[in-house]
Amino acid sequence: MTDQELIWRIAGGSGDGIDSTSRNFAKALMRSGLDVFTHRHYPSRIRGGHTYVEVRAASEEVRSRGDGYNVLLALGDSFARNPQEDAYYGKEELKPLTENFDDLREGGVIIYDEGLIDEEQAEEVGLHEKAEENGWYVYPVNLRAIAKEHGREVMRNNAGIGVMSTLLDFDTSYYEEIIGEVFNEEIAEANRTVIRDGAGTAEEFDEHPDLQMPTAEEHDEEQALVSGSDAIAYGSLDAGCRFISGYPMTPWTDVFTIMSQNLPKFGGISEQVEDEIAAASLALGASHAGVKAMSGSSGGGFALMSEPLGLAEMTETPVVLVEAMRAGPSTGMPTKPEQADLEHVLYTSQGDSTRVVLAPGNHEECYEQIRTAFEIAYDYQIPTVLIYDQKLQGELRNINVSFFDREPDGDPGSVLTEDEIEEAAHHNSGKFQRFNYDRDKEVSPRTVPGQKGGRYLATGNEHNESGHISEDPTNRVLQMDSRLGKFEYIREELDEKGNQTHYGPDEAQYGIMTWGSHQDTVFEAVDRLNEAGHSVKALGVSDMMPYPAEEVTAFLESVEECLVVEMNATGQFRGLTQKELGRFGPKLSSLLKYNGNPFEPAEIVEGFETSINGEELGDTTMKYVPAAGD
Amino acid sequence: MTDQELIWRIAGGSGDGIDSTSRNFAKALMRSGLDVFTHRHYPSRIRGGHTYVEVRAASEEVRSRGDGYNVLLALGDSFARNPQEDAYYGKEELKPLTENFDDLREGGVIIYDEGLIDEEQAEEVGLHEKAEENGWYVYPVNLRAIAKEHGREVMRNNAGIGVMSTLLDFDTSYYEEIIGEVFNEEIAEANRTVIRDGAGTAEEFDEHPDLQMPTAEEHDEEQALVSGSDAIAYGSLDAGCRFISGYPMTPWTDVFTIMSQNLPKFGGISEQVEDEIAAASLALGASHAGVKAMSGSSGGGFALMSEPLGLAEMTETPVVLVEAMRAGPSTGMPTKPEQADLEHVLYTSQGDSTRVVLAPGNHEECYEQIRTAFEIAYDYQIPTVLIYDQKLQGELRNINVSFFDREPDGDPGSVLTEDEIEEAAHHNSGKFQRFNYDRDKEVSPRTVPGQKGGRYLATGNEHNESGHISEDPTNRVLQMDSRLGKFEYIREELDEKGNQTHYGPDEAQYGIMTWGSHQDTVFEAVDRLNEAGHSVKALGVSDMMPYPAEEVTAFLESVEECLVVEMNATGQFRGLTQKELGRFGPKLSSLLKYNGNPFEPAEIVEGFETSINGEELGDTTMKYVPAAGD
Amino acid sequence: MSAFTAIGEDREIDQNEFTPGIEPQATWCPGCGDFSVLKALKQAMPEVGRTPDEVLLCTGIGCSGKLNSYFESYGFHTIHGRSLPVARAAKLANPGVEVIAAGGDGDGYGIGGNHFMHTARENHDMTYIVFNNEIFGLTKGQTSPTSPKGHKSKTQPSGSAKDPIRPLSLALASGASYVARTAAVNPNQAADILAEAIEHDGFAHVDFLTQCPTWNKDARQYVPYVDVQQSDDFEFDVTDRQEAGEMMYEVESKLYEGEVLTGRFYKNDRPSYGEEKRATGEMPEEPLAERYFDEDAQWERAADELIEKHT
Amino acid sequence: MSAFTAIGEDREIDQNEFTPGIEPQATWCPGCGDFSVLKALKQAMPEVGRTPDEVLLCTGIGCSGKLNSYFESYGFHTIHGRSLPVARAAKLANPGVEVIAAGGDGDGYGIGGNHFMHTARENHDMTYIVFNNEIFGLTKGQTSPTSPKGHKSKTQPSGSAKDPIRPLSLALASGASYVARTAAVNPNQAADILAEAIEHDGFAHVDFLTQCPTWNKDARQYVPYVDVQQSDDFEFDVTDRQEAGEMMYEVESKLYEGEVLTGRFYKNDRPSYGEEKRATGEMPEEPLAERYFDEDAQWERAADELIEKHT
Ligand SMILES: Cc1ncc(C[n+]2csc(CCOP(=O)(O)OP(=O)(O)O)c2C)c(N)n1
Ligand SMILES: Cc1ncc(C[n+]2csc(CCOP(=O)(O)OP(=O)(O)O)c2C)c(N)n1
Ligand code: SF4
Ligand code: SF4
Ligand SMILES: [Mg+2]
Ligand SMILES: [Mg+2]
Repeated sequence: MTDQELIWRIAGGSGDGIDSTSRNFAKALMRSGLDVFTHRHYPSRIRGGHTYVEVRAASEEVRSRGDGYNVLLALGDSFARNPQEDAYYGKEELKPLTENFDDLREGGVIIYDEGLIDEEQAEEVGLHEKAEENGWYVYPVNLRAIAKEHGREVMRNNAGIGVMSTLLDFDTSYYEEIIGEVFNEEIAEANRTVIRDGAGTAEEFDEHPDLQMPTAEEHDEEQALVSGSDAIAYGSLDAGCRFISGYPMTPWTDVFTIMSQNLPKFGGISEQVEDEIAAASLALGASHAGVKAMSGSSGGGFALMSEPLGLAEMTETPVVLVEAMRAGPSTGMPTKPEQADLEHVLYTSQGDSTRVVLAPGNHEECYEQIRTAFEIAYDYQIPTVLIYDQKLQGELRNINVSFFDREPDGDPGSVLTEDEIEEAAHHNSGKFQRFNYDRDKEVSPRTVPGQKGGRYLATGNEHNESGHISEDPTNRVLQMDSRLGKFEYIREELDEKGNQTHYGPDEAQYGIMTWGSHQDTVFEAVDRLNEAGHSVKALGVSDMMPYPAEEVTAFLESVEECLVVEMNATGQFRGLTQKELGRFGPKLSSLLKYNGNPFEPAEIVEGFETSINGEELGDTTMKYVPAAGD
Repeated sequence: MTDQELIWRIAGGSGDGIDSTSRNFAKALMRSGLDVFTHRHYPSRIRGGHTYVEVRAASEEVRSRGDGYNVLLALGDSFARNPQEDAYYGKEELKPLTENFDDLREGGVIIYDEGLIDEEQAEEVGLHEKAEENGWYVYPVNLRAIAKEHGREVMRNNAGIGVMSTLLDFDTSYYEEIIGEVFNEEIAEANRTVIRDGAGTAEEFDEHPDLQMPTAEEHDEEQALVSGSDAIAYGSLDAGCRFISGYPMTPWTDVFTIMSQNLPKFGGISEQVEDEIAAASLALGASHAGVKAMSGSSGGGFALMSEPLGLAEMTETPVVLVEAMRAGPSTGMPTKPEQADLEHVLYTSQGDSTRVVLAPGNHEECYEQIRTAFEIAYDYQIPTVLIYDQKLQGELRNINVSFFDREPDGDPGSVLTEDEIEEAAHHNSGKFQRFNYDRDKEVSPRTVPGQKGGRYLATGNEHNESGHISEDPTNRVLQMDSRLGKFEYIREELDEKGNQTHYGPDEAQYGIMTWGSHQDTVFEAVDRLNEAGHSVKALGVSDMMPYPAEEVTAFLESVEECLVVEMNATGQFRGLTQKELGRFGPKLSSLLKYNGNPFEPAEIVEGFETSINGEELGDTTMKYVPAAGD
Repeated sequence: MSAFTAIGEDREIDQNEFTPGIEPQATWCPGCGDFSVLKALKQAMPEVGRTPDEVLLCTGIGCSGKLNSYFESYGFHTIHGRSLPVARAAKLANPGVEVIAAGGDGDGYGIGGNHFMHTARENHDMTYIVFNNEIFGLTKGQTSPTSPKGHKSKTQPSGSAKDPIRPLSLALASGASYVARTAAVNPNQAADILAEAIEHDGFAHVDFLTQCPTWNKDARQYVPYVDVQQSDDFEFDVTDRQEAGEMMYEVESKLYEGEVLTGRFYKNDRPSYGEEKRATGEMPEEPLAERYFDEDAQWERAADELIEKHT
Repeated sequence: MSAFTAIGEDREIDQNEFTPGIEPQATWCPGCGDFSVLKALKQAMPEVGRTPDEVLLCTGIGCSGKLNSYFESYGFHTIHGRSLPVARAAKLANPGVEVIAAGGDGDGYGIGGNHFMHTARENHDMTYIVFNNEIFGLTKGQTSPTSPKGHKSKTQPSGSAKDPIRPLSLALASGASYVARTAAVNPNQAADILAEAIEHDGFAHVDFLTQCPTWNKDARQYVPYVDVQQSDDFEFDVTDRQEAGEMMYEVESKLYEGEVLTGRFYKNDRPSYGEEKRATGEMPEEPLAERYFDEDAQWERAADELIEKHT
């Protein structure tokens, strides 16, 4: 055991069990006492194609993807050969090896499946040459043969785990425990045999790598391994959400699936419907009828929700939508992360936007902010959108189990009971006055169908106090001012929640701002920068609308210059900041990345150093956009 | 005849012929040598409800709605009584009178139809009291009876015209000429009799108003009376557009209707389809097949185009969309103007926006900028949106006929011919390389189906040079940079067009900026302000994306403070300006109006004076938002 | 006790309760068929024993969509074409509420066609009234999906080249379990059919012919009409899908030949979506909405139920 | 001379021309039914005498949508559910192009259902192939509109409570003039049907059963299948709407009982939309696209034709 960090990649084709193996592996490391963080890379394809999952593990807190990696388990793409279907394609099965050469650190370890990846072919693509250059340790093992000997071919992943256990001194007991939990005894036993056989085979290698497993110490308390999607779904359930309507779309599908699988157990309803227009509309219908409801989608699916979203604004119908970003425009790169839907989510739908938009920066924030989203939506009768991305959605991370130990919230928000309705303002015809001019915090409480004396009209047209259509100019202004006036109170409420995250020394010379899923990667970079002698602090912003103007102002005033880090090509969050706080424009520069891969901490370090030195970026995967000259 | 201006209102129910009468009246004034400008106010209702049209006329150039008005022809709502249908409702038929009290200037004239508006009722609502206070001249005439005597009840409008001719010394010859053009001889004659009878009746009145018709001098050249919609449609036809697909929605319907009525004559195709998603998709399909195509909508309809718009961005399919704004959010106030869809149009659809957005400021600009939209769209293979509003759409205005004397443009843009295709780059498999990395002005010419050797794949996924799906990070960056890189060249091209309009003295202390349909109203206000001793100039901005950063910078640098005038509640254009040119934030304040009525010039004068005096606005129909403090 | 005491309340009901005090007089054009839908619906309410506070009327956008303004109940005047998805979720959320959706032919068969098809197949327990005037009324008279072929309008100056859709046949093929057509000129039949539709436990589709004298001037006023159940010329079994289908086809074709055939065309007792969904265990037995008003409700905790999987 | 010389070119055609050099091997999962659609389509092309440069294939999003990547022709891989509106406009713009649209059951009957209905009623002269695998393939196995009732998936853990839609019946009720079903296991019938569909002058709908071994593991592989035209058990006239409708109903029902009935179900010669539209004078006789490539084209001027109205 060592104090090194492990960054382990398992690579193969879609459908080769990369996902489940890496999850089990990460969980085993977590149980052993390590902190873990995963990163997935996969194509928009069901079978085959090059996929990998990275598991980063260390004894201290791990909160981001790392820089490159140090162990590769290359399985080869078992779907690359498919002669019956005319689908026998070139060197595809080599990709899980070749595509991973670039990021492997010096002294790294490669274990590959000789059963799929031909040694000669590996030679042809220069494996050994590169290995020598970089001091890599390379171990070809016929994992496929081992797996087949004791069970089925898919078990070759575990043969690889076995090989690793010998080479890196990895104690497989937690891993085997998990195997026992997920499989029936027969299959589990076969897998254990495969692991052992793999371990045995590896003993024949003379040379062992320098790299060893990081030292694990027991965690202070029990840990849970969750993804951003898990956190959003569990937060929604704890927020009292019992209705979801949706239509599948990557990466939003995860939240929708977790909710669909659990809602029946929680006494709720999930509806998979004909399209996203319907999905959003159903959520409005359910909410109108008194239920805490959500919907969501990604990219094009959310685009279809534009019109119902506006209906929610105008009718002051509470609803929570989640938008899971992926690389756009249009279908874009469906399985790649990007943060380019911010402006879309802020402004789509005609008329002045009246919605709340929150962008959690990590898993804990996913849970907390989706709960906040429900509170705000139902208390203030305003649609609330949680925006996150493909990266955060799929990353697994360990969190204290106690973090989730919270009270659920069944409060339907600003809805009257029948007793309260009796006391409330009515038109003299008996119609309930749903949209009063005179309001507390600009909220006029609502009723729901079936309540006696509560009937009113909700309409997407401008309307008067009773909800009837009105084009009266005075009424118009009063109603608009009420709807928009809520922001002031919501801002106060959000300030109490403290959604923005400050990191690094209070008195720093430079600032880095970011939003959403890169927050913790930025923080890791800040640590390194300060260690390297720079004076830098960071701010991770979550409140996109209403914008936390005061807090950001204070931050920007306190630094000389600020680099805004985000994963899109036009600097949308920087633009939003300039829109809100224009005068800081000359202090703001951008570090952008939009090639489909998330930032590594080292890239942010490089970007920062470039920015303060006024140099050119060496790396063309990123773009540096300086402040506009005065 | 006088040098006064006439601002004449005709008010009645929807369906009472207000529209056609006012159009004929405006045309008659135009033919007589006056300049005219109309303004419509109507409810979202087919029959009945209070409607008016204002015709402003003067001997010098008239380019905006005026301040209030000075002559009212109140017809009463003939649909307000409908006993068979249980639809006999209160004092509705009085509204064309009562709703128009507020804006009538001192010394103004009221002619109302006694046949529908009961004198006693008029008394009850305080007509005479108000008339005395304001020095109004009031003439009750039984227009209905006159009309019925010589023809049908609907002719009562013309009885009113007759009354006016006597009272204001209005020569009806041009009006009668037009009556002769639009009706068959029998009906025309009946109408003429009605006019004459009305004129005769008025002779019995002792007292004539001070107000007289403005003096007309013949125009230098022939004039045409056109609306913004006419200008957009004619510009599209002259741009070589021969395909439109749409779905009705107010106020976009006008452009769609004019195009549908004329395209068959112009050898083109118009398609009314199932919804706006289809409408936009059809336009893409037609364009892909080589035809210059457009679609468009308003509010919610445009929201449904969000996803196809993104597809056009990603596939670099040329297309022109028009968005006709009305008051939102959601269904909002369908017949009322607003400028609150700017951010929606700029940003809707996932991913970084890659579209051009132009906002014409008046009728001439409608014609010119839709032509520019087609040029840019087809040369640069980029979706281009023309955004305008309900106000500009419906206003009639006289324009030199020679203005329209232009060459049509049948050039399909950056498309290759078959001969050129032979020379062009192909993949070695024979596939045409549609999306080259290496491009002139970032445009890679396209081919269209049916051309030999031109086959390629257009896809909304990220794609390589031949159009095939690719998630390669390097390819991704190259393709994104090409798509976004076009803006630089488009900006240059737009600068040559000079879409921004400067007005007022070069060396002014203060600035006013606006965009879209209020441009000429702002210019009128600027004249008055300078006359009143202020030093003010104005800039009407049309290029919304790419933003004319240099030109606006120069303008803002040259003034001490700048008021941004727009018709929405959140200052969207001011926000855009701050986003693009943040450092001017402290110079910018907003004058907003969002009650459904467009600004009058005097309101802008008032708003400006308030802003420089740091006072509160007396008028609650507007909102003043000062610059953010430093 | 229920938090929704209006639901199932047993008392005398007067149809005038459904006339709103705020807009008692509808502002449709004189002679508009929409007045009849309003009347028939008001008339049906006492028959089905429902009070304004237990009815949710969801409409789309169009002249038809204004029904909400003139009918007193809970209302949701949604957006163009989307009344059905809003309505059906409200029914799932609180099955005790009487949910009625309504809209125009453009709204329901044009832009909203997909929801029509899918709501019908799912057989939600609700009523859907389509004001079929064969025209886009509110936007001033464009060709609609039910406008006859050759129909001239501003957007189809030389006449529509499209065959109209067949709303009844589509409802049947999609899975609606009650399908009828009535006409504005036939107020008693209309009220009866609406009452039946409301009482039907499944998706009931009523195609309501509503003349639009403003934009469809030369179109028939839907007279004379024939009630196929009353006429001796027609013999078919409304519970037989095949016979119903043939009858619908004839009815749809005849309309464009000037013959107005109305009546019930199909009725089937397959379980409603709510029943199906409860049977699979994916919908709670108690109305979901009740829980939010129940102070003693036990709210499940994600930590208790789910976190174990992650440890 | 036409600017589009690929159209109507008369030469030997080899089906291999339709295999793209860039992605010659499709990456669908082993055993996927989608391979058969690709094969059958390639096989049909020489039969109908079309070359890659005169075919436009428009697809939606899904595993099915990847057809464009593996079939060499002009292609427009659009967005989910929208292949039909893109395709039909291309046909109007240039009627000489052979337009084929394709997508999945989710794509075409779910999100795209409204376009399906309306494109069918308008009877555009094009072919629409729906890869019906009764599942959402690309998004990893959720219930689709054709999934059988009770079908369990990640989003329907206790089984779907919805009756599947009836794609053939809907096509018929909507107005499609050619309706057929074939299956991946039946390659020769499939190629024949596709060739017929392409040659049909109107909207031809082919519901193509494509097994998805990855997500629909226990679903039948669509064997044994019966060709209703070949079998003695079925007797009906494909040109008789009523008989066709009954046959479709049976075919759709039987599928969920495990019996795979395929074949042609309906064929009708009503004029295509293009013909109708040209007949009304609302569509030019010459292909619209040609004009943009004709240097001698006369472009009408708004000033000449229209301004007079405004003076
Ligand atoms: C998304 C969207 N598109 C278009 C419109 C404009 N619009 C309002 S009503 C209507 C059609 C009305 O026709 P129909 O549904 O038949 O109702 P009717 O007025 O005839 O009752 C249209 C196109 C809209 N409100 N929203
Ligand atoms: C608007 C939108 N919603 C959702 C998606 C996600 N999506 C992609 S393919 C698909 C369904 C695939 O099912 P199907 O159409 O049956 O095609 P298959 O993969 O089975 O061939 C979905 C929901 C999308 N791309 N766009
Ligand atoms: S336009 Fe037609 S449908 Fe609308 S209210 Fe008037 S008559 Fe009725
Ligand atoms: S997931 Fe199913 S439909 Fe998609 S490629 Fe695999 S087998 Fe075919
Ligand atoms: Mg209608
Ligand atoms: Mg499918």
